[in-house]
Amino acid sequence: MQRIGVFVCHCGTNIAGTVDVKAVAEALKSEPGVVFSTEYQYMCSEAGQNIIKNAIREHQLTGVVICSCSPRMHEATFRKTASAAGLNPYMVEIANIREQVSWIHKDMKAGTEKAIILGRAAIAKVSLNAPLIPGESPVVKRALVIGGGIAGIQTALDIADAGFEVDIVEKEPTIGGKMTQLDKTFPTLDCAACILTPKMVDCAQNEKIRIYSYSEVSEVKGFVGNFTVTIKKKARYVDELKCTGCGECTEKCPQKKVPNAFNLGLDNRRAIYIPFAQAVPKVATIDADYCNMLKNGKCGVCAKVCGAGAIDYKQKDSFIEERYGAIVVATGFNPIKLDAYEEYGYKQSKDVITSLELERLMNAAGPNGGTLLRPSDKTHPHTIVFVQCVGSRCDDGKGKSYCSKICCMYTAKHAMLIREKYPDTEVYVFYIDVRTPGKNFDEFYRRAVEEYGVHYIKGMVGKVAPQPDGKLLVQGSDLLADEQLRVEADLVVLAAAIEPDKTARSLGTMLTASMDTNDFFTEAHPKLRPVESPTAGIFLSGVCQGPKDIPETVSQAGAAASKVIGLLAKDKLTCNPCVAHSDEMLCNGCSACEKVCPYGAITYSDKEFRGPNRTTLIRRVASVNDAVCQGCGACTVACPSGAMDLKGFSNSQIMAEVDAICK
Amino acid sequence: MQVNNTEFKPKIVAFCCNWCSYAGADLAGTNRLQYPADVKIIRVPCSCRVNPIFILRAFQRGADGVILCGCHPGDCHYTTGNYYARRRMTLLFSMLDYLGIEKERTRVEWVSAAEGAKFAATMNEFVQTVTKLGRNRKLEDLRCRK
Amino acid sequence: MIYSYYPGCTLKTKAKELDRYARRSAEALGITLNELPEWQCCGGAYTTAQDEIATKLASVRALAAAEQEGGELVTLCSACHNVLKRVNHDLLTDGEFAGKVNRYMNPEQPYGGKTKVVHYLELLRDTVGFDELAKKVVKPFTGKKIAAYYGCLLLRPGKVLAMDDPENPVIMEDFIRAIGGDPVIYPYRNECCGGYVTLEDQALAVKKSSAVMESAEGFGAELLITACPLCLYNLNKTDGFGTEVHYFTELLAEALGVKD
Amino acid sequence: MDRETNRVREQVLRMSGVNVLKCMRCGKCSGTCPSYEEMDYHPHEFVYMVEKGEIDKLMASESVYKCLTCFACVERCPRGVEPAKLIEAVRLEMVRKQGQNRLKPDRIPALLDEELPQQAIVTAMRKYTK
Repeated sequence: MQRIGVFVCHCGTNIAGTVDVKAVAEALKSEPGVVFSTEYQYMCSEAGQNIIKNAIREHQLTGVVICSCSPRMHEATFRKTASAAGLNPYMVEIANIREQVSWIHKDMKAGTEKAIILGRAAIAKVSLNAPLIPGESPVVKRALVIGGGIAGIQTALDIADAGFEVDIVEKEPTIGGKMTQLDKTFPTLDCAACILTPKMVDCAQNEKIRIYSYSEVSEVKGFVGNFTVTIKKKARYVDELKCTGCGECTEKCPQKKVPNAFNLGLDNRRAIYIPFAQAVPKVATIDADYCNMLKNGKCGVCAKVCGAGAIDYKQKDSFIEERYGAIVVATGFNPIKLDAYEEYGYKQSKDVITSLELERLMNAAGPNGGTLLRPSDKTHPHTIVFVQCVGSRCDDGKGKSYCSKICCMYTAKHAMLIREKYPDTEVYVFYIDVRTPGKNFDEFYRRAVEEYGVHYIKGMVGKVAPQPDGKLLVQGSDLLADEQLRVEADLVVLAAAIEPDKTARSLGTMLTASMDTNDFFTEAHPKLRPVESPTAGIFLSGVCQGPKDIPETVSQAGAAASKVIGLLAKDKLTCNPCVAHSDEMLCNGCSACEKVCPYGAITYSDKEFRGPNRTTLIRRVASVNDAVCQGCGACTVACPSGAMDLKGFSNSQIMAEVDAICK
Repeated sequence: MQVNNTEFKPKIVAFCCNWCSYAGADLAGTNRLQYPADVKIIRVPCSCRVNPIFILRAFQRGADGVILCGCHPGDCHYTTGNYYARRRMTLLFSMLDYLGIEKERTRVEWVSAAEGAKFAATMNEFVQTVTKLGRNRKLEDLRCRK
Repeated sequence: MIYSYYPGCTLKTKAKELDRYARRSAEALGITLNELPEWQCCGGAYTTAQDEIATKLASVRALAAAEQEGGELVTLCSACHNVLKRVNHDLLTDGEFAGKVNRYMNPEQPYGGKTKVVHYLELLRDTVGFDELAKKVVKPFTGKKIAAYYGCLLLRPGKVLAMDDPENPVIMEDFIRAIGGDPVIYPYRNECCGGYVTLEDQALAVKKSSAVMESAEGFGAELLITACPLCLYNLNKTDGFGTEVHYFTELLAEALGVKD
Repeated sequence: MDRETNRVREQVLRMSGVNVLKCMRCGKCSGTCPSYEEMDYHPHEFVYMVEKGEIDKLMASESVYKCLTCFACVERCPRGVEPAKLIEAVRLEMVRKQGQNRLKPDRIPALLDEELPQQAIVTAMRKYTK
């Protein structure tokens, strides 16, 4: 028989105002097993906790029931109290008589009655509690960062800085991500390459960082502190260790007509290529879709010119298995395809481009060497129209419902840069709202209007009509003037919505990390845990969690790194002891529990049992991995024989509560 | 409010998952949203922890209505628990209905941690519905009655 | 291949050529068009008001009749096509509307939107195939710069008509290529000609149609084709443009050598 | 909003099936409208004024008869608001009133010419009369 102590809290007048706490303490005194019952003004205060501690010692209590606020508030507090007095912390149960009684019922009599019933239920439950000892699992002191854009780079650098090893997996041949394609960055207009490439080099030179470029995550197993990840290194047909990045092959390759993905197809590259001069690692890659040697065995020029002998046409995809304690997702974004918005004529005219394409056109390392020329006839555009919110804020079944967040600012940047470099160019921006919530952001936008004379027009463009003379007739609303405006433009720039990278969905499934309907990863708490996934050990960095600009991405990347460091700094993780447990004597090995377990925590093994007449029986029985089980209880219901039960929320405990409530 | 002693007060058992619905109930409390004292909440880690046997037991012991609250589909802390709960309860409720426990006495409701108002409104409505149906006499074990 | 065919009122009066050439060409392509025995005028315009039932009944009758005769109904006039396809879509997707219609008409067999409404162009694309059509051309329009004028009724609303990309369609351009011509792509091919407003305010229609003509000519069109009698009328009312406007079926018949 | 205005507003909203609250005031409908210059009230104003209940002004204006029902605004609206359906509902609310048929049959002969297709007449009758 348990020796139970009951402690009723007044919570000032919060509880005592509508619950007769003395009556509650008195009524619960006569419950079976209760040897002590009292009330006090604030049980959570030091004095209150001392009352509990003293009672545990004095009355040799084996169970404690506290009638107070929600267990979500102070369960941890009271468990510590019990522990300090030498009682197993899991011998504490809480009856929630504040959120569930005093705050929602005005009637003292009804409130007191309900508080007594809830107290009884807690007593009934604690009578069946058993001391629980949480298990521990070791932490592998290495982190994985998936995605090598600015988010992944920053996270990796910060983790490495704290002394932990970290691997970056990047699907492209180089790290750097979208930021490498940008020209200047708002709101300070420093050049993207100037601030990014040193960080890329830092990554390459840091002893703690390993970069798996041109690689993808293909399988994830395990759990927080102990993930096993399979990384697929795609065949690049070049030996990374031998290639010096001299670039000889990329100049001699005869296949010259390959659309240059780095410049978004605005110019061509060779079939063997290094994406850009500052690539990390600076290693060539063969594009198998275009290489004549790989396609039909006729060429081999790159192998001939390579002094290092790095070319390997027979290279195959290879797989590496690594163990990690934490995983950071930093998979980033892409602009959406504009097929559904042909009223803007993106496919119908070469001079209708996306903002990212404009970045390349303006970049000194871009297809025009930094001179802004129209793609169609390579002439200088004199009138440029920017269209905002193309595919953002849509509810038309074609676009995205969210605001892409970065477009207002980069468009102000583009407009400003163009006006500065080419003062003879007129720039129009059609906008619905200009959204600039960021440090020095609105000032930046105002400068575009006031100092650079960019024409901001409140209204949306309805149609872009290419004219026979090569101009683009832009027809749109000027809502403030209440007129339909027509602008003859030379170049139209569309601010395409951004969406999570296509790889995110399958990765989310592999990591069992939840995602929203737009394929953004969801955070554990939208305000208080913004860089953690609800799945333990998975952290989020950058746009994979939601649209962000560079400053925000970098701060989130740092935050994700600090959470990872906090995890890796621990030698062992304490497991939740309220996990499932199988009674081997009852288990019939049917596998029903294994099928419903979302964590793969249940395994089967053949075990020897004593049979009748000194025989030995071999039976297949389930066992639960305490470190992997999260304690949801799905298996306990699926189990037909009743072998599976959940510690802390056992069948008998819950039924005892039901009985107490229905009494 | 004068409590009329002859008035029927139903016994309602509410199973709430720890992550969403129990937090939603807490929020209802924090916002002082009133609902009848007839509702008593049992905390479970996940809606999928609720064994149909618990519900049968509740009716047997004299409960007049049982409600199961979990996270919204897709929001389960354990990813898929609420889907199991939904499937199990659909089967159980139709069986209970067959046994003569009216469908209105049983319910599954998704309440998120942010939906204190929904929790209170759901409970108010559920209590009202069950009160109208009156005492559960079909499954109640008479030996359990005082 | 046998299809039910809904010509519509205009094709029986002012746009006889549209109808005649379509029938001859179909015959040459091995397609039998069976005119529905008792069709009524579709009304020319689909009424979007949700409480309108009566104005849609003529279309329902035609659709229901076609269901009895094989389930595919070929249309030609853009307006008829628009009305029939949208009414059919309502019947298929809006159970309340379908219920009201069936209660009102009380037919032997309730009609629920099963008939497939097919435009003549879709027939050419999906059943005959433009590659096959090209093989049957005996008098190709080689080198002829032909501009397609879609107008609005053939394409919009895109989600219901679902014939082509409403902002950048290709079906008529592919047709032009099939009969040997050079399609002219110009931005106003899916902008409105002014439509029925011409009855009241011809100036407005002329203004809209002139913009279409100017754009097409600017891109070098030597000939315009359309599927809509009203578009043809409005385009012909413009002044100062030399480009002729024809029904696409006329060119089809000519290319197939069955015009006369 | 007085009761009569509210009744008309509710009627127009029900008839059109349009949710005016979805509008984000981007003006794409008016940027795209081919009849823009002929209208006093433009597609985006229809949406906003129906929301505010100023339907009498819309009904009294010529704008309701200038819509070509070309559906460009419906096709291009980023919020799926469908202004053309709203304009049609306002027009029907007008012409359904006693004696408010826009197009009287005796007026038609004067409007005809040799080539005018039937389609134009039947469509206009649909649009302008009850």
